[in-house]
Amino acid sequence: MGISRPALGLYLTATYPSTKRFLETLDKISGLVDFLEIGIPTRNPKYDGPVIRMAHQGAELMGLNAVKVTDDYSKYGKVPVLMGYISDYVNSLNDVAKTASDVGAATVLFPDLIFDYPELIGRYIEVMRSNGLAPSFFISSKTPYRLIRSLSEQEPLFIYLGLYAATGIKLPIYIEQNVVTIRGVLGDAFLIVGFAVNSPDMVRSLIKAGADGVVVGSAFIQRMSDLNDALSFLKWLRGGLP
Amino acid sequence: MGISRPALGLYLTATYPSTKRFLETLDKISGLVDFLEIGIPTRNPKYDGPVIRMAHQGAELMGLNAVKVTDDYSKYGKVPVLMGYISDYVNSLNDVAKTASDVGAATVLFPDLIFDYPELIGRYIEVMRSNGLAPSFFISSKTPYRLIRSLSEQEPLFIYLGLYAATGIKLPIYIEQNVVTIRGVLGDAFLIVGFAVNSPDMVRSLIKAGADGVVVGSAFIQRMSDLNDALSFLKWLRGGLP
Amino acid sequence: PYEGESRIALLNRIMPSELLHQEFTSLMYVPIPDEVREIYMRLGRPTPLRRARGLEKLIGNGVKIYYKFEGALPGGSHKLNTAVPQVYYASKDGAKEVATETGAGQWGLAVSIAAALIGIKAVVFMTKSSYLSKRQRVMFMRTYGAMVYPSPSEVTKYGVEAVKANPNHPGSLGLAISEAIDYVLQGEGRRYIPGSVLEFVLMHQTVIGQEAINQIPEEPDLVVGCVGGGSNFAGLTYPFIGAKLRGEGFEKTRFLAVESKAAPKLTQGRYEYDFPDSGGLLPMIRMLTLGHNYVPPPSHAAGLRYHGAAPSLSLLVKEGVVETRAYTQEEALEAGVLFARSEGIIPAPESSHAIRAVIDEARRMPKGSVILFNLSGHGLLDPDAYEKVNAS
Amino acid sequence: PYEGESRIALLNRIMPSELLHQEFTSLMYVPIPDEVREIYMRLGRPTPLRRARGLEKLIGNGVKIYYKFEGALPGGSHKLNTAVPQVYYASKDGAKEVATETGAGQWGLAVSIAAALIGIKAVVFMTKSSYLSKRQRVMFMRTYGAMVYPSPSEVTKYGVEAVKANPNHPGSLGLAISEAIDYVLQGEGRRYIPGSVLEFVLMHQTVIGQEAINQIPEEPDLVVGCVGGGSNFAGLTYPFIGAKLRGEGFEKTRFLAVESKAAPKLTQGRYEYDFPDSGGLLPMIRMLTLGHNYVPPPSHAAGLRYHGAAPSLSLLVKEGVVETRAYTQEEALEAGVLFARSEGIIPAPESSHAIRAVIDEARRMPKGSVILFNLSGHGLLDPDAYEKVNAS
Repeated sequence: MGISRPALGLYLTATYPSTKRFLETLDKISGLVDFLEIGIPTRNPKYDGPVIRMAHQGAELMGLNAVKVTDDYSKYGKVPVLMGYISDYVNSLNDVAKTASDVGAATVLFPDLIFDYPELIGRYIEVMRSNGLAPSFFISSKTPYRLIRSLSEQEPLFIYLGLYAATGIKLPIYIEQNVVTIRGVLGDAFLIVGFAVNSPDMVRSLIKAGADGVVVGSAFIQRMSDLNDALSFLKWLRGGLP
Repeated sequence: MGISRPALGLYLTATYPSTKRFLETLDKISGLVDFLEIGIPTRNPKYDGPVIRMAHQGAELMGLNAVKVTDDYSKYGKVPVLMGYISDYVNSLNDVAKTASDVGAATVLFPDLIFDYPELIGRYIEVMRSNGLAPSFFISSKTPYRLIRSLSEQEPLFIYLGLYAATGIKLPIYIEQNVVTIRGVLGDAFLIVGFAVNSPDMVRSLIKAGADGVVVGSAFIQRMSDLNDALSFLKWLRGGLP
Repeated sequence: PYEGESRIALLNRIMPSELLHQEFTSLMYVPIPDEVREIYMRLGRPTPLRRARGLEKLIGNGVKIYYKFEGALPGGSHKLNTAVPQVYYASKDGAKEVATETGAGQWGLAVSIAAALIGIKAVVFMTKSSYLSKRQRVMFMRTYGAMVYPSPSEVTKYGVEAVKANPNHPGSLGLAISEAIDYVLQGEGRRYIPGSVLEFVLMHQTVIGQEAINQIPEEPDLVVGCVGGGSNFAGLTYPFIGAKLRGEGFEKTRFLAVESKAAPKLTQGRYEYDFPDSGGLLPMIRMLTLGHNYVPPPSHAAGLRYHGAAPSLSLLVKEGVVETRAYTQEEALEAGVLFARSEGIIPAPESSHAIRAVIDEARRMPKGSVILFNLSGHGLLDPDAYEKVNAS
Repeated sequence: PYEGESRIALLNRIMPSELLHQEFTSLMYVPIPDEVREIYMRLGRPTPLRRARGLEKLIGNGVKIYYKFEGALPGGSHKLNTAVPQVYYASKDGAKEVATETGAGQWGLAVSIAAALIGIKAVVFMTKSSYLSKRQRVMFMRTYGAMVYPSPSEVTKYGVEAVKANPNHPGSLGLAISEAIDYVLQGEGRRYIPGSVLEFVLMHQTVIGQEAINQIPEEPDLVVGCVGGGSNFAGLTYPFIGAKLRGEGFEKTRFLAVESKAAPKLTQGRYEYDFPDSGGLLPMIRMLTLGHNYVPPPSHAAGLRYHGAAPSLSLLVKEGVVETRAYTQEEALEAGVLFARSEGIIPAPESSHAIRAVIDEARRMPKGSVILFNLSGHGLLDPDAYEKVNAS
């Protein structure tokens, strides 16, 4: 169950701005995205910028309950992924994995796993596998090459490269250069990139640099007050795929 | 009229401690020295140490008058030489040369010629020659090699190397090393060395280092209060010649 | 503490863009621009790597000691290694001024020199207590053409407020940072540049270790440096540590980071997210820290008074790759005097901490062992430190 | 003035014997002992020869400027080049102590460093006015383990008499020399060593020019140095002048000696026999001199306040081989600031005189001309000099 290449993905925080609106959004985006990232609402979205922070604060439900508002995300996007901070689930990793499995997700991505809980990497992989899920890993441009290589040897569903220091905030970083370098280190593993993606040009150049998939989050959520506007934006972005 | 090799010379200040005693000394040293240096008494014996300074102060007569107390120094030493400071005779070089010629001296040595009156070197040579005398030059261990070479090309009677900074005062200088070096620069010119010579061992090692002649001054004058003592000292010194 | 826009977004407005890229680059090696390389060479790079034969003789057990002498640079410390590229990149952004904070003044002096050479203006906010006591450094910064303000100053709202709250405010590094950043935000053509802790600062400093690895004739058993924020230590050791971790030699080499007991984050700090500045204007980073509000006791080694250690260094310590040690000021300066008398160079009080560790380690190492340490600065601008030692 | 035994004979009792030999050696080259060579290397010899590209750009007419950086040595000046061999030879004589005088303290500092490295004691008589105003240098000398007395002191009869005559006696270099010599004569195992003027001092300093002649990639059209007693100027230029006079190259090279208008012996002095010390304890030498009782006006370039120039340099000036120039303190320090801002190094006030001449000469030389000068010291221990410039 891999993701198609090239792929556009969408990040949504579960039950933001309301359960109803969240489900409605899921409904409307089917066919527009190749994979879906569902954020588990948390009080401390530590790597997120202002827009997604606001989405966590504004979610109707918190934690895994928010995720469970539908029992099969694969209806909406070809490959659903849960996304949460492992700091919230250090003692209940299995609960998250079971929930993911229950709602039809293919993996749970923990962005803080290798930075803040590298000692849990082995356990994480085990829990994923034992729940019929694939592991997936979040890295930054500064993650050591050797660590990236050893992660890619775990046959993850994908490796996610955060392009900037936080979601939704651009910095003058040569992100294409970073993607080229990481691509070279990764081998064949599926490379998803994201953070502050907001134009088809950007999507195009990231794919060209070596990304297999690109995720949009803040730029879509920002537009959700007018869902049609958000959907046209998503279509416009999709035009960046080759 | 050259000086024999190897040679021992004696320096005396004219009319010290009295005309009578000076002449008596000259008389007694015949046969004991190969050449004779007669100092022209001056108020400012600038390169001299305490003993010879005292001899200048204690001379009965001053200047050329003191020298003229005999009309033929060659009676006493095979090759007589007058020695004076050119600073006293800048405007009367010819008088000194004529006096030298009159008293049978072979040259006039001016120790301060090349240090303080280098501009007079040409005139000095001319005056020597025109009075039937040979030039002679006083140098120090620090005199530039090229200057030494050009002086030795003037066919001087000798070149006199002052071994120390002043007559009669030893310093921890490797004088043999200096003599070896200067000998190498000089070529065939006759090399006299002096200043603070006071033992046959010293005479021996200076001749061995390359000197053709060695002069004693302060050490002899110091002993002149007992002329016999001074004469035995001179004989003892002579034992240093090979 | 910071309630305005995102601290990360703020970086775009205050820091030279190339530096932000370098902070997040995935390249293993970042090329040194030709212009920076030329200035490095003019200022004396490569710096000497020397054998401390006098100190060896003093210890007398046949241990060999090498040191890399960063004090050979103008200004007398390693700080120029990063001041030059930072000012260069600011000027590439079109900046006409760079602003920064300084405590004892070593960093401010380096920025002043770099700015003079590159031809832009340096504005330095110096903690008021240092401004009043370190007159020489202030004077030399001005000789290089820098504008130096005591902090709290009258030119930023943070300074004005601090004075209003306490007319005798002695200043703090955190306040000086806030003032420098505020100064940059007030006008066009200004950039803020930091002296330590950030990863690009450490990266610039690795020119020290890159040179040393080529200069040293044998593999060291021990590499030692002192730690304020971590840049001089990382600068010397990272190229060695990198090679070791990649299995490219130095298998038996140990690395020892030496700090002041006045700010013992490596030996007593917590490993957690904290602010690099006491004002909380900059994004949080994960590091060994005593807390951004930690107030260290006075120390002559002002460069070691920082509350945290650079994230990568903190991680290496946590992982056991780098060992740690803390010394008191007296222990360090005593070693500094020994070094001065045996090697002829008065070390900076900061560097004396490394020397103290070198002496203590050397004494218990077997004959033939090899130590390398970073003499990050000379002490000619720290007479007050040695005055005290002489008196005792 | 001196009515005791012969001044020349006195040398035997006060100075290291090998130095007296060197003063009168006929050798063209005197070998450097291995021990001295090793210390030279440990202290940073060869010193760098650098291209002053920033200063060149400032002048902007295509003249190339190189400088030899003696300030790279510990203590920050060329003085160590002779302090090391002098202390070494004193120790070879069995001396346990060396005594010397110092004015501003640069020489005293160099002797203190050399003595620490060689393991004997340094005793420094420092003119009282400098002792009180140059606290840093005093403190650093003590850090190196030296005993520093303000002169007039209570430990010699000259000091005691001077204080009796004038309780507020500010000291003078001449008095400090007399005190150092008297101190040496008072006890066993002591030697007096001088900082400039004597020919062996100049000879030791020629290590500068010997290195430079090998380092510089092209024949200079002009070689410049500042002159106090002449040792740093001679140190750089003599190897070039020697080669030129022997017809071994440098035919078109000019040599320019730059002095302070505070002590203009080269441009206004008489060529005559005079005492090197104002006390008249040492033998007279023939030199360009303002008279041994000359009292120079205060100057920050204290190293240039000496009343005479070394005999060989005086002769070279008299013979027209070396050209001369005098500048005021203000003219020199202005050039020092230009140099600091274009090259990153704050020059010693003394060296700034040379820099001023370099700038003035460069401006009227054709494109492609080559200048070499001696940056004899850095100015980090002379903050008072630059304080004044900044204020203006």
